[in-house]
Amino acid sequence: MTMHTFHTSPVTPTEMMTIAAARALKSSDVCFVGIGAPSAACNLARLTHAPDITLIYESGTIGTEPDVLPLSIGDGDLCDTALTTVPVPEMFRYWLQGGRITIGFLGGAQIDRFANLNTTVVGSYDEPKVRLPGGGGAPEIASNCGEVFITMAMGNRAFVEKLPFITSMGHGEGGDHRARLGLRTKGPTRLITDLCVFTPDPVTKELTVVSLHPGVTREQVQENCGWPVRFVADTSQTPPATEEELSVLRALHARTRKAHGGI
Amino acid sequence: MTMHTFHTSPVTPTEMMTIAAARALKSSDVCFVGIGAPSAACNLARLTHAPDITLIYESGTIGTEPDVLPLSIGDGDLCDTALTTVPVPEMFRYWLQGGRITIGFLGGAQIDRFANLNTTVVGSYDEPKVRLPGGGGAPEIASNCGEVFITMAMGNRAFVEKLPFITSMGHGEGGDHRARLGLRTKGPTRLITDLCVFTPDPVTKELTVVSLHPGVTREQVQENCGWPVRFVADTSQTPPATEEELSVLRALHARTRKAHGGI
Amino acid sequence: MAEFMSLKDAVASRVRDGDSVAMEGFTHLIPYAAGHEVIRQKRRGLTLIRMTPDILYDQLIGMGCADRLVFSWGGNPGVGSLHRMRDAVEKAWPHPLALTEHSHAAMANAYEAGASNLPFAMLRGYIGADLPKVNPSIRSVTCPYTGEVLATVPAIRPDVAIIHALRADLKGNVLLEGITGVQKEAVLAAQRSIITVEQIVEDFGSRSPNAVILPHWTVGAVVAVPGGAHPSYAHGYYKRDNAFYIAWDAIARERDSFLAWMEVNVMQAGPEAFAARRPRAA
Amino acid sequence: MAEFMSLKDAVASRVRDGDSVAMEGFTHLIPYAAGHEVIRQKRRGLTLIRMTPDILYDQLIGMGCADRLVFSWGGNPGVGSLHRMRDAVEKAWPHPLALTEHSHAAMANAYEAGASNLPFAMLRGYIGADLPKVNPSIRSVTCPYTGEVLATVPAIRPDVAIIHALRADLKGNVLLEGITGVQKEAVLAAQRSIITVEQIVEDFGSRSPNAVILPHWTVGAVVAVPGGAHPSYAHGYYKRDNAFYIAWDAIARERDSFLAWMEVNVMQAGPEAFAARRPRAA
Repeated sequence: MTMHTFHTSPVTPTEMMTIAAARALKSSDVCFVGIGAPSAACNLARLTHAPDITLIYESGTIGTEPDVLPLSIGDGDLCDTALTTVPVPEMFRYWLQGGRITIGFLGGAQIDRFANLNTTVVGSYDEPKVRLPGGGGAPEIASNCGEVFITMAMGNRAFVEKLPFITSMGHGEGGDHRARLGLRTKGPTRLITDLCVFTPDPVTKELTVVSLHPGVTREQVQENCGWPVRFVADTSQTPPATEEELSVLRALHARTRKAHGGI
Repeated sequence: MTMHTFHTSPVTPTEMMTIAAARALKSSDVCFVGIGAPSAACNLARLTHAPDITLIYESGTIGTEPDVLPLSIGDGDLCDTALTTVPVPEMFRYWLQGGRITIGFLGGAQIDRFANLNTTVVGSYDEPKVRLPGGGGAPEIASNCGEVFITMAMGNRAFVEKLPFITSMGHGEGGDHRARLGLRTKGPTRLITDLCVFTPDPVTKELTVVSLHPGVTREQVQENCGWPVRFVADTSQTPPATEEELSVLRALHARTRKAHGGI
Repeated sequence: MAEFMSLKDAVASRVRDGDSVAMEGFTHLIPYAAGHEVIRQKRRGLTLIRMTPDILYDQLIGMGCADRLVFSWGGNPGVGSLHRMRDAVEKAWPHPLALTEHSHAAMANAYEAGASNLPFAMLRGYIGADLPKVNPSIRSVTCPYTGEVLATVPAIRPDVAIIHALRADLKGNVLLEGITGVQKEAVLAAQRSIITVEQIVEDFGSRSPNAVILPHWTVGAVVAVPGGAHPSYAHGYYKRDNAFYIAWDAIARERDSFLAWMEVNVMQAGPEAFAARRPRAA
Repeated sequence: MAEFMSLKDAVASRVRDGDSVAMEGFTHLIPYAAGHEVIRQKRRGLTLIRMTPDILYDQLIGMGCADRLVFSWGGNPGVGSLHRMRDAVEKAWPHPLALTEHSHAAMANAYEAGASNLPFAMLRGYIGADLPKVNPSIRSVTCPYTGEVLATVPAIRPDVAIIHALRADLKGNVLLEGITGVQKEAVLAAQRSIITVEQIVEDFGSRSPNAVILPHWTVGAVVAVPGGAHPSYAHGYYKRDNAFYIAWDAIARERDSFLAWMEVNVMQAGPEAFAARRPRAA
């Protein structure tokens, strides 16, 4: 069933992004959840097709099942619904570095064609035009998780030809760069945006569009990307949002707005 | 009041050793407790003049107040009466190596004149005459605690001219050996035996008798020691066991025998 | 050794100009009341250490207490930028703020090394990242068995650690529960400490044998400040005031509105004001 | 991923001749029932790893399962020597036993490094001690900031970790409480694991938010064996059987009395026998 039959307002690009991102997750995944868009996608997956997924937040909460989306990575609801909560040094030592996380789910302020991310500065580090929050857990999430999913809305200031600062490594300069640095993890294997889904080229590791969201054209994708976008020959259409996906996501956001006193 | 007025059997040398050892501890001490004789002395101190002493066992139990002497360093009573119990890696990292222990209380199978201890082997390491239990926590207790107390019964096979193996360092070759190895802790400052009390010479660090237990002669001490014993000029007499010390110690041992089904 | 005293005396006796100060609490149990007292007492030249600087550090930086910030993620979680921190870094207002920047993994390990009395921490980290190019304190060691090169960071040993905990007992033992972050490590790594608590109880009573407890002989000043973590939260006492975190964005955006808010709510207020700020009990 | 099965199948599928096997439990929760199953299935050539080898390892060594022992203290706590371990080391009966010997601090750090996926652990240790002269795996690194030299040991990464815990839930999550030793680290550091528990419950119910739990996706075979830690103990279930630890000294002193006891109590018995061995509830 497609969105056209809904008696509700049509799916927004941001909703489509979250829904497409959620579909990438399985019930058997152990997922290290970044805040923001990744958190919405991970919890939508848990509330729909992946009820047994293990969600981990860097605050130390393991196997958490929040009823609303946390505003921070350490909201009380995360601890109250977790299997257990461990100290932060243990989280980074035994759990992330320990190699027990199958999926790291990241967002970012800027990304390049090899899925390297910048959340540190725009401009020079010493005299930044914009000082961003910094890396947090991202540098080691990117290197220690089995693979990495990224979700970001497209735009020319976010999808850039060259990053001013590499906060966390994706595929570096492409090709076997990760392997040359001794990394045995896969790195970014999927980028879900508000317009389409990218996966890295098997050889060059350059991000390549594999599916376009319903109603999105190749031109729109290129207009919102700072590098010449590559598409696979047989680019498919992302399956439309189902009524269940959309209604569960909207209910989650409604509960969240209510709980946080209006964000 | 001296032991001669007791209506009970006279104090044994082992009891005198435990009582003299207990007197070395203060209520403000944080003490890492070795099993056996040290455990008896530490708990006697807690039950008499040092009620607020913090006792720590390497099993992770912090601030424990056992009703009977534990047979092992991890008896349930230690955990049940502790302020809290931490994992063993944390015990050795945050608490012992962390430098938070004021007194390490050790026993041993063999000791030399510089208070180095052997609990590893008699004979050669590769072809031992007697294989002893090994070091356990002792090597790092000896280097990381503010100071170290040792309690052992004297005898020619225990107090030896040369150790076959140094399990834990006392004052090494004497003098400033500890400082030369970069150690900032005091090392052994007191050795309490069944016959007398030794402290290291301020300069040479050789163990020197400072007090003889009631009724003990210098000759007896020498007969039970494998090296020529040094005595301070004004060797004093160890104050006799008080009625309270002896009655509390004997009650503790009685409770312990009952609890462990006869040791 | 635990000493019970007023928050004013605790900060006056434990925090000096120029100190390195770690106010920790990973979203949960952030020591706002104690941080506000540091602002009221006008400490200057501080090196502020914290994995996740949020509103409290925005306030300390905006009021001119800090010369340097040691951190791994600085923002208003789920809301946006810390406008005062950005103003200091981008426009040197009220004065320049130097940065020592790490990843979370590196800082968590650095606190752990400090608590363990090790001079440094090692991790499988920073691979392919640019931070080592701008932070010279990120170095490496080689494994003596495999030859692998691992990243290192110096242990964090603050002059003062400041945390907010749930309860203290009459001896000064301190209990934490829930998201405990790096607070225990920060206190064990520091030379001095200030610990505010929701309440002081006669005895902790029945609890897990593995409860997270700082013994009285490992802590410094202990102060009861009910609500002292607001707008952060205290497990079992009150929830995180997410509405305030959202409202802060507008308050802190302009220098004037920030200064006006601080004057009324911090400079003219005291720790006793926090009890009334608690949202409904958790 | 947790799999419920019989103890026989767990050992048959998880423990192979020549494996390195860590059976941990620091006085508390020693996995006797699982160790006895390893003896019954006649595993050979094992490298046995354990900080405090006690009666269980005396039994495995005396029955010829082990070629090497990695340890830091080997004795019958508060009673005396392990006669079978001594017989193997001193007289090569039933065959030679090689030793890799550490201090407790080094082994605890080595397990912690294994759980942390680090190739080695560092500590301020072994200063002035002779062990580094007889254990070539004890090496050093130099601090890149202070120049201090620290002792190192290789991380412990056993082929198999075997522990006894209090409870598992229906998903296979495992709960420990009380003296937890290095069991969590051993399981996280190992390639495979066997976990025996006092009982399997539908749900852990109310507990500390910081309860010591191994998630179901970190464990291997899970087996309910009530009393499976006897003569060690299980917090809240039964006490340590100190009388048996004392009695063991006479049983193990001579080869014949040892073999006779093992035949009756291990070779001819099974895990179901442990329930009856529990002393009165703790």
